[in-house]
Amino acid sequence: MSVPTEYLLGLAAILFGIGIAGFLTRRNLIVVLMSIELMLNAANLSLVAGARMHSTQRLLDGAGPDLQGPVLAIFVIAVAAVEAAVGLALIIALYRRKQTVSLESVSELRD
Amino acid sequence: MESNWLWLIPGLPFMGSVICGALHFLTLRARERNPEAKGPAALAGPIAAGLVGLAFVLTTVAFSAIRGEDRTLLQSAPWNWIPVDGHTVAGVAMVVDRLSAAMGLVVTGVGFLIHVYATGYMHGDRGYAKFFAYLNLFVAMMLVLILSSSIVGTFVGWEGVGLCSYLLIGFWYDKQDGWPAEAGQKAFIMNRIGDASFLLGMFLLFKNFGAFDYASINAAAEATHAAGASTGQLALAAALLFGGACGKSAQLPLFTWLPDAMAGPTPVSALIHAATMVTSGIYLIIRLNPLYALAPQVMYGVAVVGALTAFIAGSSALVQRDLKGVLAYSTVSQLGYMFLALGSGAWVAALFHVITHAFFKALLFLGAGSVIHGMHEEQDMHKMGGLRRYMPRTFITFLAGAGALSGLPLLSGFFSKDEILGHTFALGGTWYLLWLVGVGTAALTAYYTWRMVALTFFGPERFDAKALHPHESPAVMTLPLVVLALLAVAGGLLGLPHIFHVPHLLHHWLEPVTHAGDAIRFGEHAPHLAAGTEWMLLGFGALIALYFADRGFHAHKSGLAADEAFQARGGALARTLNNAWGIDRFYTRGVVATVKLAAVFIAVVIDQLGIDGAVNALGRGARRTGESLRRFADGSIAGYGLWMGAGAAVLVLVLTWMGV
Amino acid sequence: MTTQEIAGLIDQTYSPQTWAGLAPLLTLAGGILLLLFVELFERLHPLRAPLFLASLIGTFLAHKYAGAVGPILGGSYIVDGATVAWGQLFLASTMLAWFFARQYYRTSLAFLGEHDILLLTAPLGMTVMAGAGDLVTFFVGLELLSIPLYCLAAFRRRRNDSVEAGLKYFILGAFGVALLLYGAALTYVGTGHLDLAGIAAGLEGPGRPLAFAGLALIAGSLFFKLSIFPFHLWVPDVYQGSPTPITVLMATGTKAAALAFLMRFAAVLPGSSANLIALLAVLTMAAGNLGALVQKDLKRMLAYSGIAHAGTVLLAVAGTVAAPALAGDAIQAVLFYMAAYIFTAGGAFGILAWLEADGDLFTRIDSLRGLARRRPWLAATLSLFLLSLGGIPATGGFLGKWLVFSVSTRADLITMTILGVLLSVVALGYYLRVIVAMYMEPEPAELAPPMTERAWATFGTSLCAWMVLILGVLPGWFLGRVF
Amino acid sequence: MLLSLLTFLPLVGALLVAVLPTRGNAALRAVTLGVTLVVAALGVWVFLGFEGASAEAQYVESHAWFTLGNIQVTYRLGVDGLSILLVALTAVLMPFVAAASSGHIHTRQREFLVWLLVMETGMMGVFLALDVMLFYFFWEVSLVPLYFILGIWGAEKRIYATLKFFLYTLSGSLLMLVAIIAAVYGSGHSDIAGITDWAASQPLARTGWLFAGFAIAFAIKVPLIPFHTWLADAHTQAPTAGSVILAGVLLKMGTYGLLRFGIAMFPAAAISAAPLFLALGAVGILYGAFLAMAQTDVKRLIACSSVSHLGFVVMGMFALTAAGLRGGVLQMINHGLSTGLLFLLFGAIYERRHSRDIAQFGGLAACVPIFAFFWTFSMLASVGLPGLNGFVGEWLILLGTFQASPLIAALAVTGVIFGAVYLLKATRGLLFGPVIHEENRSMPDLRLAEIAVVAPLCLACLWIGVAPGGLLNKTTGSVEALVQRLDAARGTLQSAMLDDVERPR
Repeated sequence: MSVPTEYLLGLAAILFGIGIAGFLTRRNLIVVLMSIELMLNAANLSLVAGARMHSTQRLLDGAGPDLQGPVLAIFVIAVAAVEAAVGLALIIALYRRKQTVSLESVSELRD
Repeated sequence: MESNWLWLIPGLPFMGSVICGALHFLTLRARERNPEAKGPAALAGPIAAGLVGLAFVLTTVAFSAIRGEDRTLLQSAPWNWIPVDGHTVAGVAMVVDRLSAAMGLVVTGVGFLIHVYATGYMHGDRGYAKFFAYLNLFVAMMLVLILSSSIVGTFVGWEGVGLCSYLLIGFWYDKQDGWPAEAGQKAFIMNRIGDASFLLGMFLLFKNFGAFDYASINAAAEATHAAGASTGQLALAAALLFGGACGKSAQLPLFTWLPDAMAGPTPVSALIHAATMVTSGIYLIIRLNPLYALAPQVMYGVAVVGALTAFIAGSSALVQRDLKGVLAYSTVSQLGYMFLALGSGAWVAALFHVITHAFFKALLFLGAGSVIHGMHEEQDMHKMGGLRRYMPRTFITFLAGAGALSGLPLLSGFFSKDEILGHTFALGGTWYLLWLVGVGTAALTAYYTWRMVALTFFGPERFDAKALHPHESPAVMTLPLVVLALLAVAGGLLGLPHIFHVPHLLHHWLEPVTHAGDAIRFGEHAPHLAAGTEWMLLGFGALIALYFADRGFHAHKSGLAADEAFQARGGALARTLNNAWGIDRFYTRGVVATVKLAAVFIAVVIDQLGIDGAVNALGRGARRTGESLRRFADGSIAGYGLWMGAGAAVLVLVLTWMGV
Repeated sequence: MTTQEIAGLIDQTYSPQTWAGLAPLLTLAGGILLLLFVELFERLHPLRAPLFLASLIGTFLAHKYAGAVGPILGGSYIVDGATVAWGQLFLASTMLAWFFARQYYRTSLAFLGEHDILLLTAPLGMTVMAGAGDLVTFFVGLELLSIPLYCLAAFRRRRNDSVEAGLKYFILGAFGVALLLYGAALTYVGTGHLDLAGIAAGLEGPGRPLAFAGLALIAGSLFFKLSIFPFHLWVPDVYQGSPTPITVLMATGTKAAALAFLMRFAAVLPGSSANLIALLAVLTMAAGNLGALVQKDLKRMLAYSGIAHAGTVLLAVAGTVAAPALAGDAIQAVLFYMAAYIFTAGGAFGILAWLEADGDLFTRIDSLRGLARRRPWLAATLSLFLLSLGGIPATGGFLGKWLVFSVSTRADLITMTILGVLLSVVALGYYLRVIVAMYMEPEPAELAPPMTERAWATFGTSLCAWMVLILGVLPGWFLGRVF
Repeated sequence: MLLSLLTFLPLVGALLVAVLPTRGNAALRAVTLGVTLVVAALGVWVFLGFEGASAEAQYVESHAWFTLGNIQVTYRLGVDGLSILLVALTAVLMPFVAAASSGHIHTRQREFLVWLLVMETGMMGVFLALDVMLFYFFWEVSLVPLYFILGIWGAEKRIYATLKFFLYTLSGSLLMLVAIIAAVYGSGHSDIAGITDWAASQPLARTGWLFAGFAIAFAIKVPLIPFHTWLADAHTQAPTAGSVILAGVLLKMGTYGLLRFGIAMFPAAAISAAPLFLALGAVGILYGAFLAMAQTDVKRLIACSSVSHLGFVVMGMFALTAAGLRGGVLQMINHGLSTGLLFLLFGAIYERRHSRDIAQFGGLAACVPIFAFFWTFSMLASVGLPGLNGFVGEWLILLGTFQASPLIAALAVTGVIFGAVYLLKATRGLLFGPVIHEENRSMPDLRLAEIAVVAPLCLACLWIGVAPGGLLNKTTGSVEALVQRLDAARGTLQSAMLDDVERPR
């Protein structure tokens, strides 16, 4: 008895929504970064759920499992780490100059 | 056979113009070095007069060449001027036929006399050579107008004389706060109004007949008559061309420029604004007589305009104080007579009056010029009086001119005017009314002419003789007066009434030109007056002239009392006459002011605020939108993210909807 | 699957063709590794520049001689004519950035090695994006490009503006990536495919709405990179704050890379979305042009103008979506447009980098006053670039505009084309204002300091100028070469 | 080769002037004058050798340029009856502009001469190109030099004027670009003849839009009301040389375009649109005249007179009769000469007094008689006095218009009156009346160099006025061919209309 795909997708959507909400409302850069990670994970969850769904059909057809989704998910996990590294480095650079990690502090460049 | 030497007739004065122009600039150069230097300007007068004289001789030669019955015209090779399209060329050739020869003689002859006179009159003027350059150019253009084989060529001359008129009226452009320049401008523009109408008439003729040359047009008009085809468009063309004539010949409603044109030097007034240019409208209509004959309604209109102009201008002449002003209104009035004649179908009478008028009016103007010259540029008759003692030769010749103008019996004006009125009377019906106007005008003419004579030459001296020293003009000015006086007296011989049982010379001469028009207009039965009626009319005319001449002379010979009394008690009538029936005022206050207002309205409200405002508003609008967009680029990451999110959401919604 | 089959698949996958197709990528990667190695030894540092150039030239030759070998690696990487052409354009963009960078960083020369390495990674990512046949490859390419760019944007890390630019770019970029991935996931769920061909086929299935939602998110993230309204707001800030040579790269290369994939991606978009895309194109042009109109800083103004150009070129995308038969012409148009834009905007930003080296204030339009008297050739060259940006003939910008508008016209997007055309009048409004400052206004009272000669920058800008002229007058040279 | 020389020799000259290593300006001026004179000689050579009876393009040069898909874009130059006069005018006018510029361009002469020569290339190219793509190239390129000339050497509001000029014309040009694209890809041809042939077979619904796209660009350039407001500012602010080029040649690009790309390319659409253009032309004549009447700035007045004169040109062309077309073509030249002369002459005065306000003058006839002579002469040429050039053109135009629409002609003919009003008013204000301002008294008269510039142009006015056949006959072949094509199109239109009527609903 497995969880229905729709549930997984729904959960992912909720995660994505939380991510977006956090991204748009939070004022701390670190939290913003975390929100983005949340969105990435929502994508990952959907990918994996989708892969399961499609694989079921394919396995019934006698073909191999569908690996496209999981492959992308793995790439995402890897790249997310890199992004986090770069992001933190940038935040540190910011902190060095301004002693703050607030989002408002990066709005000097404007019209 | 082509007679290319005919080109010389306008060509000589044109050359003269170029030469005199060059002399003018040479003189200017000489003056640059030494302000008092004379330079070669003095040569201009004799050269100019000589060349016009030469043109007169050539015209006479041409004239005598077409005297016979076998050959009534000479024609030069055409100048292929404007190729209209691949096939048609609007060309011009010089033609001397019975009509243009007569006009040409008047123009060159009177022109020559006036040139001679002007060498004296303009003596010492700083623009002496320039004056003759303009005057010669005028004669050249007038000859082009007359001698052209085509209506296009006539238009060249038509506008050319207008230009010379403009330049010559404004000759003393720096005098009197630039009034001469204004007057010149007015003349040019009023003429242009007529010219615009002329152009349309020309185009309409071309549209109907596919030709510009008079021979074809007249032939086509005859053919139209013969075929009994519709003449509506042709009548319109005739009316439009008459509009042109109204401008050039100072008829209602376009006559107001002529009185102002007196701002020019007096020889100009004599030559252009009395003897020649202003009669070109009459010339044009005679030239196109078959066309006009096709349109009796237009001819009636011509007659009405002529009669009204004659009366209005004649009455205005009654109250003028300016010597030249009287003559100017009188000219307008006499031109009205000529149009009355044309309208009545009396082509010959019209030309007859053109010729006699050229003689006596040129004489009067030159005489007036002599008076003004002798009075040191004084033109106000109220400041003259008793001048017959100071300038006797001028006085005598002036009397001859005045007599002719007022139609005193047996002088030239008497016969020509009588012929016109006789023709009008003969048509009967409503034409009696026009005849009556004509007779009334004759009375006015006699009155104002002799008022003028009285105020100028008789009565007490109303100036300081010691300070002013009025003097007789030199011989070079009085000699032309004498010649013209002789012509003014004897000019009537050209067209004695047939009741005198002598041949009407002019009628006979013009027969080849006018028979087509006569045939179309009246057919076989031209209206004819019984000999008794004609005698009666003749006597009546003489009586009127004599009586009113007497009244005019005696009322004014003792001074200004009559004038002052009229001004004091005349009331509305005096005001109306002083303002020449308010037509000029209507133009300046009504038309000119409206146009000016419209121009300012268009330039400021419509153009600057409206159209350009819209253009600039576009630019400003773009800028303002840009400014207002700036607040979205507020530098905030969350804000940018929100826009991104919203954009993505819209995309998702729209695409999902498409997917469903 | 039998062993034999697997072996066959491996043979097929790693055939000489594959290696040929990958040759440019491998050359670049090799160059990066060598540069990293050189960086280890101080004595080898003089080799940085030759090595960098050698990598670019090698890659260029690899592109040229390997040619279009078709889909490789099971269709996840497509080496067609477009990929080759794009790859060469990315190299040009990178080279320009590098030329200008040579003399831009006066105070941080010590880090130029890192800079070069990061810079050389960018075309690698771009080329992968351009050739991507599926979303996985595209994602990898995108990150290969983005991550070095985040760093490069913040490269002058002692300056507030540079750090802010890096952070802004990073955070919004990451958001964009998140949209992309979630979109990819939805598409995948809806169609069962991440490869474009598969997605196109799968769109007819029951998961169509979900897939369309996914495609919309992917499009959104592409629009972000391409700076399409309303995803464009980051552009002026980031361009302004970044070191100008990096701005060159972002303005030209990154945009081109996003566009390159968008052209492939357009094939899966429904024809009915063409009007929406065209509308976005026009809105982008409006936002870019109107925004640029009120800028006082040249760098920012050029950033906004870049947005407008993205809008223009998006019209061609809309054209190909509306009329797939025009795909070939559309890709030609977009390639030419971007080729011209790379050299034009590259040159213009390059001159800015040159001016900026004399002080930050020098990017203000005011400070350009009287430049024509001080540096006539520089002013003339900048004018040429500005006119090319404005699409005046005899410059490359004109034919680019012609080709793009011709696609949209033929796709019957006439109304949007006319609107776009009229908006490009606004563009001339601000380009000309710069020329006004340089030529028609008096020099500022306080005399500007003399500008030093900069050999690399001179070379870079002259190269751009010549290319702009050649593309403008003899476009056959480029058109014939690419297709 | 001849036409390429005509087009690109000035560009070569410009490069030469740009790099010539000399400090003084005399050498630069000499080079410029030399180049323009050579081009003028070539232009006259082409003019004399041109066979007017033929409708074919002559001196054709054709090379492949590049391909767009399967469309071959060609570098194709040639001259026919519609363009020959303008080519000759451009070639002949430029040496005078170059010579006159030394009088009023005192700063940055090298740049000025460069732009002048580039300008000449642009204008020549526009008139000679027989490929729309090539045409469009030159069309827009020619904007740039004038933008600089106006912006650098103009009067106080020069930047506003130059931006307005550039942007306004550009917006029209870009709309034309869309039309060109549609025409090129629709027909698969980029050469004018190919598109023309294609257009003949297209329905009016399509050619109408294409025509509109072209027409709006040209209407702005001409300028036709209501697109004329850029002109007054540009003319007023431009240095004399700029005004002369603008009036002399640049505006003719608009009327020429209307002729070649409006009427000749889309005859059926032109026939349908003719009433509109006739009316715009006629209203423009009057509107321009009224505008001019209200001006106190002399240069602005002349500029407004251009609006009026070009109204004549457009009206004549859209009469679509042989006379009107010929008149239109000729009047382009006439306007170039006479308005150019007025600008040159007033430029000389402006240089002495630095005022454009008419109230600052008066009585100049006494102070500077030579100027007065030339001014009056040019004014009369502009007014359309018979015997001078303006008359021939106006007369033909009015005649042609009358054949097409007597009512419009009647409206337009009043322009003859109002034209006299404003020009006479200006002349009165400048030359006549007493001298009010003492500084005018000491004003030097035209120098020999200035006379050498204006006198030949005046002679040209006279020559055209007396013997216009020399020019008009060059247009015969092309105009007749055009009229025939118009007749054919008219026939097709009528039968199409009959079809519509007869077809049961």
